[in-house]
Amino acid sequence: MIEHKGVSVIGRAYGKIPTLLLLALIVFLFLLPHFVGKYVMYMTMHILVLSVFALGFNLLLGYTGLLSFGQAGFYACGAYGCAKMLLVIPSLLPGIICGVLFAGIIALILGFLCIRHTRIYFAMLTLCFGMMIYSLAWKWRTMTGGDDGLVGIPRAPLEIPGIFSINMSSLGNYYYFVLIVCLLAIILFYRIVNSPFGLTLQGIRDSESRIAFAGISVKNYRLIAFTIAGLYAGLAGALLPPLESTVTPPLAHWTHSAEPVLATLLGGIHSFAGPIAGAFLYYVIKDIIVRFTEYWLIWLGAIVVALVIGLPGGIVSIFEKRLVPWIRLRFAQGSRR
Amino acid sequence: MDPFTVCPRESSMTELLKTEDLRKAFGHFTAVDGVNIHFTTDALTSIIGPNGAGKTTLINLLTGSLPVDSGKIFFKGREITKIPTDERVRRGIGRSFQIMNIFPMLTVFQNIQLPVLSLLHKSLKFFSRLDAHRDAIDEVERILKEGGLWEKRDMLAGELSHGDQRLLEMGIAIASKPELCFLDEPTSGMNPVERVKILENIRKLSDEKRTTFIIVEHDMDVVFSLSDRIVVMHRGSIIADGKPNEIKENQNVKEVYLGEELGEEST
Amino acid sequence: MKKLIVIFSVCLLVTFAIAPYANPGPLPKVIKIGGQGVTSGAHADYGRQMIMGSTLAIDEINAAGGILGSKLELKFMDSELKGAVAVKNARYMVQDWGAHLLFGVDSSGVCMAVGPVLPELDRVHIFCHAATEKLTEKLVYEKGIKNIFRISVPVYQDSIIAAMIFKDFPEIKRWAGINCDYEYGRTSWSLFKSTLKKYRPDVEFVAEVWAPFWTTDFSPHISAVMAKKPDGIFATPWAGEAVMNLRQALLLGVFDQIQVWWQAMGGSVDVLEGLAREVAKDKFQGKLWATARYIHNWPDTPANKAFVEKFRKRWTRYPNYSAETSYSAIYVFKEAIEKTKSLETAKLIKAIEGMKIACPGGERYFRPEDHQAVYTVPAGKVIHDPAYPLPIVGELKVIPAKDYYRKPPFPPIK
Amino acid sequence: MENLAFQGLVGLSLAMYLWLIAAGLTIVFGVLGILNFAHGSLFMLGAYFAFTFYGLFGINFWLSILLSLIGVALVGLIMERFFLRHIYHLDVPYQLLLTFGFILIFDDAVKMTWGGVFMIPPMPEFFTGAIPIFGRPFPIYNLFIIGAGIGVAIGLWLILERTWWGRIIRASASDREMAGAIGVNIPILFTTVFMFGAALAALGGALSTPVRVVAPGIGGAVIIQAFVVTVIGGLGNLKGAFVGAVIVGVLTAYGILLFPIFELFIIFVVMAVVLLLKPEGLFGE
Repeated sequence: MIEHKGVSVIGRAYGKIPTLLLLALIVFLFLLPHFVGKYVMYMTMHILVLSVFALGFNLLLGYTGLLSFGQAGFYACGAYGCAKMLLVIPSLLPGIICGVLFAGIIALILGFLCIRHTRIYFAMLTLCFGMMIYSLAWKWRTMTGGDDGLVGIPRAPLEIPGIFSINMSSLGNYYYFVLIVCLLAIILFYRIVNSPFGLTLQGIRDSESRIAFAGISVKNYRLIAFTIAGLYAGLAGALLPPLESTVTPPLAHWTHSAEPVLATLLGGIHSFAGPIAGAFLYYVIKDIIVRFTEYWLIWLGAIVVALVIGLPGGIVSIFEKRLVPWIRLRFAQGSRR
Repeated sequence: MDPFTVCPRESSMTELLKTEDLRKAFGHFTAVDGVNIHFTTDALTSIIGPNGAGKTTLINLLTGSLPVDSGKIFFKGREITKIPTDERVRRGIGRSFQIMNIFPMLTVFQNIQLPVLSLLHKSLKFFSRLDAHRDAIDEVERILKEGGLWEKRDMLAGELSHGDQRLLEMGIAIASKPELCFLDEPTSGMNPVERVKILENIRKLSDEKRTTFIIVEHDMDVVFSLSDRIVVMHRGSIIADGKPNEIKENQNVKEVYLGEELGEEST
Repeated sequence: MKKLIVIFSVCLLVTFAIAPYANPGPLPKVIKIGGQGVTSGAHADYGRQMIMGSTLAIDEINAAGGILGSKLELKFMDSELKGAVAVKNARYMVQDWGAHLLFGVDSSGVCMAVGPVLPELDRVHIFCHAATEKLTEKLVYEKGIKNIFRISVPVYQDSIIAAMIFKDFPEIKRWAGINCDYEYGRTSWSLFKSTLKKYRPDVEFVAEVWAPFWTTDFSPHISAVMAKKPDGIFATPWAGEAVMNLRQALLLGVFDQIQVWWQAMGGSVDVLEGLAREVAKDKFQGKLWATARYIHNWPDTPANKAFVEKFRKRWTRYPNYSAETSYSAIYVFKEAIEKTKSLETAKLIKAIEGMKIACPGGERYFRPEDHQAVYTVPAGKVIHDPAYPLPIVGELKVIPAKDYYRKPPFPPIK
Repeated sequence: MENLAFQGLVGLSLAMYLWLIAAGLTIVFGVLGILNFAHGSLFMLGAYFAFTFYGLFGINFWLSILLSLIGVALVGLIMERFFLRHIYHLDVPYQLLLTFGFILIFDDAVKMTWGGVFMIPPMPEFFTGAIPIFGRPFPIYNLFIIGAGIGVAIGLWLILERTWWGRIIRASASDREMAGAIGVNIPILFTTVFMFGAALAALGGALSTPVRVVAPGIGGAVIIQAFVVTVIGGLGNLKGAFVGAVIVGVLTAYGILLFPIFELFIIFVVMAVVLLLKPEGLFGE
């Protein structure tokens, strides 16, 4: 009686196996530093960050039906906010929090303007605001350091004065911090999209006129979704400065806004894990291609085109259409024996 | 208080909605031309009229889907002319659409769950699981069983048959427990079987006196078998208003329908 | 959530596939050298010239038996002129591919992004092109990031030397600036202004416009400054943008109205090639001045002649400065390693600090305070010379490096 | 005063390039309903083709422009026929993503073919030189560009108003079903329109070669400007695109002259304001 509530048919087919796999995966991620080099750790961090970034983006695209092309703007807000704070107070938590809040506030303000439109106009408006933030980061040199950006940002210790303090200067420690923060963000996101609020957003995506007759004020819900997306972009951005120790304007450029779009559509916009899968693919594909050829763009482009034409549902849709039925079958048989 | 234990209304009729000289024009074409109408709790009303008579426009005005040019709308004595749709809905107005309007990518269950949660003021719960809200779930189950869609609860709404989608749409409409509910051609494109099914539903719900239905219909059989009161619109204004048998006799109506035998015309 | 699992179990495998194992020992069989520069877009030639220069040096060294018997291996990556990409490349080359030494990098933003990461990577990085003075003055001198060395001359070359030259042109009183809208352009312009003002209180700076990356049409910029009727124009856009800027200036008849045009990196080979036609027709009327971080026709020494010859034989092109700096960078590594007999970063740093080394471009001296290589590069007019297939920087004005390099303690630049 | 006027004139010539790009972009959007991210790359291809024919093979200037138009139109044919055609039913994001993929592909394709180094096409002799306007020399070539831009505008207007094909385009732009109903072969219409749009972009690219450099990546640089222009004028609105281009071009020029610091910024502010107050664009209905 319970299971049909909210959970998709496909979701139910898995049974216990996936939960175990999931745990295995998390354990694996935690053990990672012990058997791979720093570079893989570094890449994994970037994948995690992009996953969070793309998840937030997909709350707008996949769940609310709004294509934002300016998320990099909020990403940059997070990054610059965090960097600024770290340069003043070399302590990790204040930095991250400052970044996230800053991005959230900007998102709230701009969102108020953006949600007046939908579809292509919304995309254009967000693109526009993103580029404004970009040119601000580029031009407001006293604040942002121009194209040299903010330099020498410390990987400050994670501390609560008087209670504890963990040194983050080693990449390993910071890896664990990023991993835990991102996992929490992902779990939280899972709760959000499977909450009544998440369902309501999907209603807005499916039919604006109809949702109004459920007594829902479309604009307010869009604004909330936009702000949450901004917060997630901000979190992703805020995790960056301590890792790279630099933030530069290109973080806000539209080509960077294209990354979550790319990741999400590669992975699949109508499945929770889509953006995460996409983020992983995006980085691995790029990283592998770059090793073999100087002409990695054309390969990435070809893959993108091929996927859009051949697999609009995104990679994850393969798993839904092929793998899951198969698992379900095997699982059913197994249980009968 | 629990919104589902609706105290049965006292049978004496009370006025729900009334309009004053309502007007709406699209360019030069006047769709609704000074309509004064009122709906009461004791009657299942049908609005009929040839195509382009302004029936759907009228509903759009009353539900706030369209802004009025001039005139006033009162619901339960308070003016609602200017307030947005979602607020009107919260005050007790609901509708179904002429063109199918459901949540195609959600399951049937979720289609109903959505308005129910909203009614329970739970739509802004961010972190709680959907199945944590038993009250909503039981209500959805009740509605789906009434509507005869329970078996199909896990299908995607978009994959339902046309008839089932109509049923679902009505389900959504009544899920938010409107006191006044407009049904815009609820039986259009249905086969006779489905049609009977949905009409039974409407009649039943109407008799339970929880909801007062206003139906826009082309099918005269439906109209005359179902309605307590019939309103005839033509060129944006009301030309007749009364009990079915009165309407049958009404001269203007006959003219409007070019002397067609009423009751045989169906679209 | 469920799909997530399947995805990640796949990524688990792949992650193993690309798992790296790199651990630099004292002196391995193969010494891995990682380089990066922009090899795509309008500035691609600079990266390519880096590849040519370093490859040439490495092949020479390997042919001569390598460094203390161990061969050199090069990996070169595209920085795309993006800091984030450059940092990722550096991490990849050190932590995955296992580079022992790093060199290259063009454009200020990129070097400022890579510099701070070096201590964590624990590698020496010789910068071959990036021009912002902050790299050496801030990161090395102030913040004490010792892993950074720069073998190419910074913005001093683009700005101060220009001021030193044009202070002797009494009739040029009105200067206008067409500059890149990023740190390189801004610092060059302000250094030029402050220095020139010191010698010539009478000059005035009548107009300044800023052109961002990817400016495709400079006409508005040019006409904006020409509106103020300047005698001289100071321009910093480089590579393809420099060529565009100058061609559009020609169209607008700028060279009939001004007396000099300073094109900071105009001595760069790709720019000279791009202007060949116009110079041949003397469109610039001998008013176009330029310099570079090395010019192939100076110094007039056997060493330089030999280098240019070798380079042309190998690549059928003239070496650009990024080629010479990369070439020399490899030899700096060689000398340092031979001195320390190890690849330990700390030792290498000690070895390079204060090193004097003879390069094609003349002798370089690495200042211990800011790790900046001090060497002289002249400036001159862009002219047609029958001896060369492409225009050269001729009628050279040679000013000793010590006279125009900024010295520690570095006074702040407004 | 003269200076302001002169600057305006320079801005106008700048605007004409924008117009040529935006025209194709907006027509394609109007008819096919696709916002072609790769439109800037078609501009780039046009430049490369023109450069190859004129600069390398030494073909007559006008002929090489024509050839480059044809060449790019063929590229457009392939794009539409084999790729875009499959995604008309998909949402905006997919269309943007697909065409974005093409930006990447084209950028590397030209890099493979012509090398990553920028190219400098020669300037045809008869265009060198300038004539005095407002007491300052103004390049003949820029005058030619302004003329060409206006010429194209008039030409387009004639095509749309006077020709059968033009009428069909307008019909299907306003109502696709209706167009299909009156027996228009939609697939062929789409293909031809897309090729036409591509050719317009190519014209812009080809005409830019004598004064600019040809390098990979220009596509991505110009497309955003083109977006701004088309949005200001109203997506799918040709007249709007022209006015939008003039606004952006002239504004850029004055921005550089008057407040150099905000140049980048202004354009986007204008765009945002238009989007907020009149999302359908200055000329959209």
